[in-house]
Amino acid sequence: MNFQPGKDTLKREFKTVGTRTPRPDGLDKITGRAQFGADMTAPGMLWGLILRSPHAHARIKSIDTSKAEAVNGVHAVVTSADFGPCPDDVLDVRENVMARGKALYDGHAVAAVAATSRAAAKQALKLIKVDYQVLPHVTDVDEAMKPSAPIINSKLFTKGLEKTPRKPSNVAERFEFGHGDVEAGFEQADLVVERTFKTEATHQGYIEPHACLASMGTDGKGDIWCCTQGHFMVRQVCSALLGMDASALRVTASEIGGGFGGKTTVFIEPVALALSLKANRPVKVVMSRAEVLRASGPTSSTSIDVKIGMKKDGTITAGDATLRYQGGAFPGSAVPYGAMAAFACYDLKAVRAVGYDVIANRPKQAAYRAPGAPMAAYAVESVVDELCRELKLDPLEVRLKNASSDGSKASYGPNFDVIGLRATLEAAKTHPHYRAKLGRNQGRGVACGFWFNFGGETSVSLNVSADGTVGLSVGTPDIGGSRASIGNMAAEELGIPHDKVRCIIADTASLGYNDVTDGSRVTFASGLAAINAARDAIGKMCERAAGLWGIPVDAVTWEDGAARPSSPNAGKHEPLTLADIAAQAGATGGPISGHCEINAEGAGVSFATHLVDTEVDPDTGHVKVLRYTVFQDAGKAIHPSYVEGQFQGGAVQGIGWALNEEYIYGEDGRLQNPGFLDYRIPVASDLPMIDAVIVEVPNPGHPYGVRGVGETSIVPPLAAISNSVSGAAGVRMTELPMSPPRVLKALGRI
Amino acid sequence: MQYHAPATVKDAVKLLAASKGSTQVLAGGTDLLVRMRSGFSEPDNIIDIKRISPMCKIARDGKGFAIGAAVSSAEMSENPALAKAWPGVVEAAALIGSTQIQGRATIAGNLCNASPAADSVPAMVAAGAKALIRGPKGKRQVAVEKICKGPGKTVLKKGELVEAILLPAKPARTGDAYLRFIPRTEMDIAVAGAGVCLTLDAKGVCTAARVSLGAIAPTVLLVNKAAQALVGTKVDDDALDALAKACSAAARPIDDKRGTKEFRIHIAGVLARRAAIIARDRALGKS
Amino acid sequence: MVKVQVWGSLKPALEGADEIELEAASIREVLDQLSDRFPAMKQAITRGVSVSVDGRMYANAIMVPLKPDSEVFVLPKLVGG
Amino acid sequence: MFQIQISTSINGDDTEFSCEPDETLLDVLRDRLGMTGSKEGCGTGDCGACSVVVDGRLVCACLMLGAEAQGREIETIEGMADGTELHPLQQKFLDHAALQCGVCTPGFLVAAKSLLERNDNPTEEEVRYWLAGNLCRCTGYDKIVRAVLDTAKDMRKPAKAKKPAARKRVKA
Repeated sequence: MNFQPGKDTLKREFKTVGTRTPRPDGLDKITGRAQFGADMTAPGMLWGLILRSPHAHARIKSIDTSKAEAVNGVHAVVTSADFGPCPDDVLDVRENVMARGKALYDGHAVAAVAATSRAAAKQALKLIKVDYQVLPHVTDVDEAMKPSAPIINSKLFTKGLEKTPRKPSNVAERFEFGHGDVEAGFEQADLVVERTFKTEATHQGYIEPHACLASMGTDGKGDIWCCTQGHFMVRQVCSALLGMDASALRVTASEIGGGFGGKTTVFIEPVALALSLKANRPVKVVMSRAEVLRASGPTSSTSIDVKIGMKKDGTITAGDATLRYQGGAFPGSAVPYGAMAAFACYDLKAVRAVGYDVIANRPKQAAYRAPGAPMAAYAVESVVDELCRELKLDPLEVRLKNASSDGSKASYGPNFDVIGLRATLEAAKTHPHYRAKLGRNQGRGVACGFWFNFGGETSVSLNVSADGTVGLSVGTPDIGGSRASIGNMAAEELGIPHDKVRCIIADTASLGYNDVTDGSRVTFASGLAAINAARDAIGKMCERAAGLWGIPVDAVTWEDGAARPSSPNAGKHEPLTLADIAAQAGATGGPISGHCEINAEGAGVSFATHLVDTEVDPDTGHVKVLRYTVFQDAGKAIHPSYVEGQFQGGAVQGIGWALNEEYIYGEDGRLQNPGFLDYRIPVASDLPMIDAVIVEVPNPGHPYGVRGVGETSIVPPLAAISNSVSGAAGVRMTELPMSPPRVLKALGRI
Repeated sequence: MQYHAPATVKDAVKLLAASKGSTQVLAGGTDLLVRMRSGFSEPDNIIDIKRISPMCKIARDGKGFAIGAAVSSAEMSENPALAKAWPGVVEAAALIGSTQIQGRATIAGNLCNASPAADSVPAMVAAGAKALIRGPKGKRQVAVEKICKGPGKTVLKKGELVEAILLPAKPARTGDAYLRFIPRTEMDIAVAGAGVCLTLDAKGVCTAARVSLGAIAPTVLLVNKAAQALVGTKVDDDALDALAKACSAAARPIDDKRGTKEFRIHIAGVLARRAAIIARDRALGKS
Repeated sequence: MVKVQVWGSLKPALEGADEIELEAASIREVLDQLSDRFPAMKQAITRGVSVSVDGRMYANAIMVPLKPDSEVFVLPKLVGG
Repeated sequence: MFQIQISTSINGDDTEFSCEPDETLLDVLRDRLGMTGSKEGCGTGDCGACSVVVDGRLVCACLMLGAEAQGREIETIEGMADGTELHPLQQKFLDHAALQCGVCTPGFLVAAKSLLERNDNPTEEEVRYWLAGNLCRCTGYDKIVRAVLDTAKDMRKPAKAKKPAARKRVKA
């Protein structure tokens, strides 16, 4: 019964899908009763606090916890010694959640305490004596790559080279993508522009700090309540780190106050679990904002060279990029995705993207909305913009001329299926925004962006109640309204009103495994699974109807929420609604439910085009965003309000990245701005309304044509804003953020 | 830690003078509580002055205004007489933090916190404000620009607190203004700030001026040379250019996470120029 | 024969070849043969790879059937935000 | 430390609690009174997720000591709906999909209510500046601002006199 991509036809007529229904979690969230990570308590609960390294790079010679343990109210103190052997794939996580031998960045956890009050825990933290031998450090990506840089991991030898080097370095891996003869391509060009760009690290900036409540008994069973994008991931990683059976640990995902990729890994959960195990009491750990910024996972900072050749008519002849991403103290920056996504918007005969994964004394980077792609798009789209300006060509026309389209070969290898890049460009071209007049010191920027979008492992369970209502359990935490979208898809498929379906996020004991909520996969994959589960239940309901009617099941069809004879030959029978069948479920064979367990394939890639107008104050370098319009392919917008919300939210995060957000490290390797005062995310008064134009080019891989929408929206803004500011200022900007001092300097005013 | 909420200034002074260990006066608390949370400040005593009713009031007499030390920025904005007389000071106070912060933050607290970037301080300095200090030995008045000795340090002695900020009655044809630069539109600490207060004669010639700069030195500066650039002029472009130049020349800032040295030097002049135009227009009754 | 291309940092693992052709009926057969022939690939595959078959991406799926003329790309494992 | 006994009113209910002298009102609400609707996003007054109203004045609960609550009247998100009757802002936030993750929502609602009580006809700019101390990372503020403006429109009565503008802004 599962949807077969490429075989089954797509549904195009909808009743519930495409409407703006109220969200199932709405009331709880507007009345303050929704329970987020930090909102849960347990009987006998202790407060856990984590001691963090003040040094960017230091050998930990010893840790003396005896005085902390003696504090009244303290029930447990843990260090890396409390985390035993673990499988290879979680070694880095183990070291990141608790430093072993060396502190690798400012904020790296070195010990933790659990006490009856926060005050006692705070007092105990102060009494832990850590003897550090401070080591030389490096935080800048280009500096970290130099042969003279301090070596952070003496066992790190660059992978991906023809020959593995004999000397360790901070370069973990080299990646290369592309096809065709790039040098020959540049020779055909009338103009070749080559530029180097730098971007500083940013943070996802979710308003809810990481929080968890862990309870671990001496019987080996445990529970965790936490805000996460993937509670099954939390279960796998924590059980592996604590050496316990995965099924002995139940993880419940709380409401999550923003993630954007930053909650796809663990930071405090294993520590809380270890404290709980030692204290034999539940332990709550809540990060402070400073801890979030110092010690969760920001993005990479990057340094990127881009070279592009163009003919006078706007044809791009070749593109070449070298991307260097610093991903913190462990390998695994987002550089491969940056390298793959860099030129994805262009159908090129000759393209090459080389990526270097670099480590530095900073917190281990985590995913942030289309990880790695915004910086790559920033560099590439800036150079395309410069070529257009130099050759006096319209930036939308040039993009249309070179745009990837159905079947064209992606810069990262495969051929594209049905894609919507052109549709977004056409929509931008005809939008009034594109023709609006600009004033003095104002500029307009255009940029495109791409993200892969994922499917992945997904499990959904759908239960039909005797009264004809439906419970829908999914395992992908809802970070932006997905319960509404998934519930609506199930309602659509079943043919019942949306408010007869209640969608919840089930815990890890109640449902099959689910990959994390990432890669813009949830509305696609959990939606697909919900549709399949509904079809499974429909099949069972048709069987019950067939039994009641005494006709073969293949003579029963499901339409508009009821089983009906499929043809007059099947006999005359009044339709049996879902509620009719549900009422007789017990008598006709037992409870009715539908299930789907899949590794969802067929996720459709997503493209967007952004238009932005800015004004630059030539005396202060201040940039004001005047107007912003997002054009993005959603495949099919299940809930248009939340699709718009994703477009708007992504655009604004991109605006922040472009203008004011940055990690600022001092000479001492310490983060200078670990708070919302100086880590400057956009505030309401910084922004205009963000117009969101939904383009729908259905994805053949989903029964309703859904494409993920969450991530692509953050890919174009960095470049769009930079192109706009460069136009307004009359000088090419090559470094992010474009903070006022940088803009004023570029203008030659200081 | 002990929390005290005295009902009179006298009791507050008594508590301050008698307190052992470190003691902090709590007005709006928008700086103090942040410092306490981050561990930078761990006072043994807190003296909350918001239960002292005279300190929660804005008083006006022939000599001007007395703004009690516990009066919030929001209350200042809501006082039409004050906003009419000293719009620069009121607007500066209204720039401190968010609406939420406005409901608590006080200009006396802003002054005593002794940050070089305090928004209300350059405006107060330009306006010629004085701090009314009460201590075990009685009252004294000190010009606002003399209160801060350096970041976090004031001239207040053991047992002393600021009871009120005194603003003079506004002379005729006088206008004041304060502008600051921040990277966003709200919620940031000033990268630089400039306060200007000037008086014009009937012909529009500047007869007196005070120009102050914030966040470009360890303390807020009163820049006499910049004021001199305005006095005797009609505050025209040449005078404004000279003002900007004098302000940039007086700035001796640092590089930090909020801005570079060169940026601050430049911006000090830009802000002073823009503030002077607003002050001039106010003096002319244009706004 | 299925055409297999290996990309990203995996490329050097093919010991100089840009593209290889294999008799394989599923992703699993492709990955098994790559692991057998190229020791460096084995390590990479154990760490996790994404595979694109005729333009469609698969993460961590090995049972996907291939057509005789399928175009297969082996890519670094994808993560999202 | 000695705990302090406090009598106060929260959402109209007489409430007594004891707290440490250095505990914030937010700590008291969340950890002592179980009122977790006010959220801690920063603890430094920079995000507005803990917005509450004290004696009619919008403040951050993280920047006020619990001890200061003696004799005050405190309003929190938990008291915003009148029984089963949602406040118009709450309804508009639902209608406009003005929330995604929802963690900032209580703070925005409390702050927006405080604005509309002072100014029933705010401009978009006034709404944006009033709410500048409330951070939202999901929505880009667009739908939030629309929901507030739409609520104001609905709540406005022609006869009602307009109070002075919320906050005036000077731009550098």
